[in-house]
Amino acid sequence: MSLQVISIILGSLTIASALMVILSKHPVRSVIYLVVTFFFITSMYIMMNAQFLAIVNMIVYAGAIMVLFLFVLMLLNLNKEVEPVTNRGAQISALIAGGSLFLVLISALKETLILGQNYRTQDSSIGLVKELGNLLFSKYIVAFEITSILFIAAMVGAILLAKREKQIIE
Amino acid sequence: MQAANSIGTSLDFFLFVAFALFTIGAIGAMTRKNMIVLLMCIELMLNAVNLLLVTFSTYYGSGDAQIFVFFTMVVAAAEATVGLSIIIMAYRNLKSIDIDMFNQLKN
Amino acid sequence: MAKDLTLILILALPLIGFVINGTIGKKLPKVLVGGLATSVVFVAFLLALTLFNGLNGVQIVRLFEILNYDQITINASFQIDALSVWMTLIITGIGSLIHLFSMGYMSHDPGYHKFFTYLNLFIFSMLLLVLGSNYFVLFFGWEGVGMCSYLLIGFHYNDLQKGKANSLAARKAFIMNRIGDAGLLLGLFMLLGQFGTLEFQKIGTALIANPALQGGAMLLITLCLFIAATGKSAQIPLFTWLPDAMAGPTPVSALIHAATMVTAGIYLTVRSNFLFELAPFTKEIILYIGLATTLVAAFMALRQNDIKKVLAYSTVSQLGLMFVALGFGAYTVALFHVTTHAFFKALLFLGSGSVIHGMHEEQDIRKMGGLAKLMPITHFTFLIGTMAIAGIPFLSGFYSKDEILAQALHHNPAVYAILVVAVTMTAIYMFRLYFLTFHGAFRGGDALRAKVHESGLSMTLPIIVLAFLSVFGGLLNLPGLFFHGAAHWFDHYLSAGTFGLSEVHNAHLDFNTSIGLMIFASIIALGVLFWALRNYAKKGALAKADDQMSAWETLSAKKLYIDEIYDLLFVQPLLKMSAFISNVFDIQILRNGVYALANGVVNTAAQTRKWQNGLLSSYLFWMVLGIILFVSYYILKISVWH
Amino acid sequence: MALIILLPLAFSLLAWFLPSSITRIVGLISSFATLTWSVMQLLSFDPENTLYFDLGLRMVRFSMDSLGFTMVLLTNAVIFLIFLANFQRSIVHDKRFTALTLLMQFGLVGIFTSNSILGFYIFWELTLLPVFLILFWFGAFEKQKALLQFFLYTLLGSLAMLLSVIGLMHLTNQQSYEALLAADLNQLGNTGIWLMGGFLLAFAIKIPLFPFHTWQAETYTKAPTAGTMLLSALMLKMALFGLIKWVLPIFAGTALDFWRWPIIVLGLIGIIYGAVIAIKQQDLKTLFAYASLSHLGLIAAGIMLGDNATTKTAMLQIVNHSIVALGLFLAAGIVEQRLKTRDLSALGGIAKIAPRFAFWFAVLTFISLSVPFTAGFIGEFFLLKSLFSAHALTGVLASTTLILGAVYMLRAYQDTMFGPTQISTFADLHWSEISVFAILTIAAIYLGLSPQCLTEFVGHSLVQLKP
Repeated sequence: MSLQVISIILGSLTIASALMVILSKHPVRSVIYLVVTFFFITSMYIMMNAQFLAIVNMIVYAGAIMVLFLFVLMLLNLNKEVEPVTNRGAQISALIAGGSLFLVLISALKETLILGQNYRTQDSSIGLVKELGNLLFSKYIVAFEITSILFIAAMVGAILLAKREKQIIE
Repeated sequence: MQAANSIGTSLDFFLFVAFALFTIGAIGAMTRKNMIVLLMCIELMLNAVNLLLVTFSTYYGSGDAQIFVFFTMVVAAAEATVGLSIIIMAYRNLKSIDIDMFNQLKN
Repeated sequence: MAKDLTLILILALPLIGFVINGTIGKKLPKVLVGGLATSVVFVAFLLALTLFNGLNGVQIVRLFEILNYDQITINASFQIDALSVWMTLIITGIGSLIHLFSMGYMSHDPGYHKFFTYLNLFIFSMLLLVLGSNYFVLFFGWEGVGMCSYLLIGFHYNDLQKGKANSLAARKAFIMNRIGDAGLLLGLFMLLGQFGTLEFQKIGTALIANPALQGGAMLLITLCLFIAATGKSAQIPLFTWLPDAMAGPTPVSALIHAATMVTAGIYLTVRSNFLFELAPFTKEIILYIGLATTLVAAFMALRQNDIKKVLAYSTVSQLGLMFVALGFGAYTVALFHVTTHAFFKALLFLGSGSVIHGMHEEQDIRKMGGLAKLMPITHFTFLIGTMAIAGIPFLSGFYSKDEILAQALHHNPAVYAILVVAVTMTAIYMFRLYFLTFHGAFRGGDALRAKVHESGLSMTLPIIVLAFLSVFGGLLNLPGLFFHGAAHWFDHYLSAGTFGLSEVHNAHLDFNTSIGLMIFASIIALGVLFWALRNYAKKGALAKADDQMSAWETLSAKKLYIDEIYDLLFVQPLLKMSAFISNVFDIQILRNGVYALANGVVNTAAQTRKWQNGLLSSYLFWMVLGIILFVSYYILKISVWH
Repeated sequence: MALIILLPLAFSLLAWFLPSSITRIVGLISSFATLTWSVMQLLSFDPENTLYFDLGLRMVRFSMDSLGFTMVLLTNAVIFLIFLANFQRSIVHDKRFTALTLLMQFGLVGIFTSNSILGFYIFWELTLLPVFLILFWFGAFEKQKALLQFFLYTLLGSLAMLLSVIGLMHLTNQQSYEALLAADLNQLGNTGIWLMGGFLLAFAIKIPLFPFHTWQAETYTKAPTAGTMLLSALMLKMALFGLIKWVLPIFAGTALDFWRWPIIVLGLIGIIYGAVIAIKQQDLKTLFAYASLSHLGLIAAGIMLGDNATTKTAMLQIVNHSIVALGLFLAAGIVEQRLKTRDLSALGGIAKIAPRFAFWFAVLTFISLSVPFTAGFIGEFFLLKSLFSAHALTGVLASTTLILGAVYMLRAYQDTMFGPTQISTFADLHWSEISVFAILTIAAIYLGLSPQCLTEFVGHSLVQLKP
């Protein structure tokens, strides 16, 4: 019972903070709210006993990526009100589109087979670090190694892109 | 199981939250013009999908989906770094981060 | 010498002349070029004489197979019989005389070697035409002579004043001939369809074996062949090219457009006599077309002022006369007239050539007169030619014409009456031509008069030979009332040695009618002679200027406006249609239609391109819309499935 | 035998890497080498047996029969003549032209020797590339509209053919020539008709047949002379070859019966339509283009009759048309090169200044008029005969080509060469041009006197069509 209440509260808070991400005018606030949203999502992972992902989400997403965002915002000195304005028509059409998307997704949900399944009845050991580690380093080892190449590429790309043009010429 | 009981304890609640997050992300991406916020909205949508994957992973009792989420995060991290550096570049050239300024490929 | 070898030599000699003159003729001296061209034709004539001597029956010489087509074998094979040898004799005999004449006539022409090249090629094609043992070889030669005719009519295409007109005349001749050729082609297709062969003899024997074939098919075939004949032999409606063809050098007019090529249509009809005999309706048509042609052309000749034009219309008229004979089924009579006509018309043309040469390219008889003293040989021979064609008794034309008139009287007195009119007109315009040219005072001015001279030996010699032939040519086929033993030699010769002709018998009138006819014809000819003598020579009546003519004279001088009518009826509509189709249909509708399609695609692309507006939010919007549609589709699918 | 295909490709690559200064010699020598090689092969070739060979490709095999060999010889000869004819023009100093023309030769030889329908299609498309580039680089396409039209047209045809090729391979599960011949397509019913329609559309555009011809005149006029020669003397023949070798034997039966008369009627319309339009054209090349439409309509109609005797004479006429097209477009090119115009009203009197050109142009004019002693005389006679026996009216209408052909060809010739002249200088023929004209004339006369050698040779590989 208490879990049910907790999950409802968590869910509403997640949605609320996500809404704040897109509603707040100031980009820095958006980032903060996004970090909050990620916290809530992490807690949901914990509820489903996906411990490894919860930790990764916490560290990588909320910690590293979001800080990167903040960093860039600071770097560009955008923390004042230079936010471009959107016109009303686009907002309304986006709202309608988003709303109908939501409705469609919900109606799709009605057809899913897992309706009413309790997550606690499931085997809860799969989200543990050990289990995932086994899987990662056996079945997905190639993909895992390739991610490192992706990271190098991303790193090189980021450096190259962010460098000033003068420096490229030199 | 009772419907009242199911809210919150059943897996489809997480699905509901994931859909909501995805929709919010999509609306944000459509309405906001700030490129950084746009990128954030995309991150939000990615996270919604991650949540969905974890939910199904729990349901099926298989870890593969969680591995996939892990890879998604990897890609998201890479994407964020590259995306942000592109934004920096763009800002340097155009002195703006309005996404609608970046339509010069049109012609 | 074996006959087939002789035949091959006859064919090969002009070809050799053609090749040598065509390749290295430019570098050879003129005498050699002309001499070679003349001698090959002359040797061919001598060889043809040996063939003529040893003629017995029909002999086929097969050279090689041209094409084996769907069980139909087309051979390059040749036929030696009375008809083909006779035509060969005419072609090579008169041909060599005219070659000789040309050596003098063309001596100042820069295209001397070219001229003889073409002439030899013409002789070769013409020999193919008459010697072929099947319609294919005939068609080969038929087209070949058309081509040579084109080349020779337009020979002086570079002439400053007349170059354009010359080449236009050549084109007209070629196209009109092509219309006839198309007819011949269709006729041959039908023959192939009916008999599966084009060999004259095989078709003939098949017809004898199976007389049921007559009727509709024969009618169509013979009509097509006759269309071909009208094209080549200048009959109504395809006759207007022949007067224009006088643009060519005079020896060409003599050889091609009087003596040989234009008689190809008659040759074709005689050769196909077994077909025409089965199609009486076609013979009727031939008769009336020939009749109309002879009358119309004779009328047009009355008021022509160009010496060659008069002769040209006279040729058309005489050809019409031959077709009248063919229409009566009197093939040998027609061929007899072909022969005598070849003599005297070649003579007349060469005579006029001599006059033109002496007058320094002046052709208008209004500028001539009194040439009798200046050019005595030309004058004398021309007089013989004129008398021969006018039918003065005991010259060659008298006999051949008389035969045709006799046939007409026998079959249809009305035709006879019309022919008498035509013959009278012939005598009138010929004597008018003669007297205006050779008698009276010289009208070309003193400067020209001083330059007028008699032609050299190479030109006068052929004329003299032809004059002899014109006088005595009639002896070939004397009517029954003279020299009974030798009478109708030509009839017998041809009938015996030509396929199909032995079946056909000419009508023979009884003695009194024959002699009556002859006397009547003589009276007409002599009457006209004396009238013309009085009118043109004594009274000095001149050709009038254009604006003083009476209505009928204008009509004659303007050739009944036939050219203009054809222009209005056929040429202009074709040109208009061409312009219309090309500008309106092809460009406006088809090409622009394609462009419109292309523009439609481009416009659609331009419209769709606007969706690609470069705004990320709109892309997202469409993406979301896509997701919605996608998911709803699956939802609907599942719920329907449930 | 494989060298016959590979030589042009090798020479084409070679031409890219050799310097431009010697490229015209390279083109001439390499095309001559290929020609010589194919003639040498001909000596040891048995026309009654098909020769199979492959280049190690699994999907595309090759075979050489007498029909294909004729076309290969024609191709090699024409390519050589094109190099020779353009020997003193600027275009041959560009190595792109040399390489592309040789590549074109490679594609054409591939088409004529391919033993699989897929190979036929691939090479068909391959030939498009060099032609497009030649037209694009060397043509006078002001707005590229004509080029675009040509390209869209051919691509549309190619698309239709691709669909048909896929359909054919899918439905019969075969792709080699022999297997496709053995396959019974009658049971496909309407599908067979559609499949054949796809091929026919592609061919009708390339030949071109009546309503699909609008690209032709424009492309011909805008293309460089060498490009026009390639197009008219070779490109069009691909389609006729495809008709003879592939489409007719494979689709004989219901599909052929369905399409026969529509195509013959289109051909007939083309004969008269092209000839009538040609009468009033002012541009020499346009005039010849429409004349070509007229001539090819006759050939296509004859081929569609589908009996081997006619097809043999159609082959004769195909070769003859190549001769005529090469000669006439060369003449038009000579006029254009010397005087910078092709407008008949601006021309005239050339004969006086350039007698040799006048002579050879006249000879070619007569060859195109199918006078006796030329191949066209025999070819036209028998094609018309076949059409006449198939249906009398067809023959009668087609025979008008005899008359109308004389009208427009003589007009073209006389307006160019005769009459008053405004032209003061006109360089007479170069030795290379004379030799081209002479070779063409000799070929036409040789075939005119003994057409048997060609028709018999081709006849060996023509299959009896299924009823």
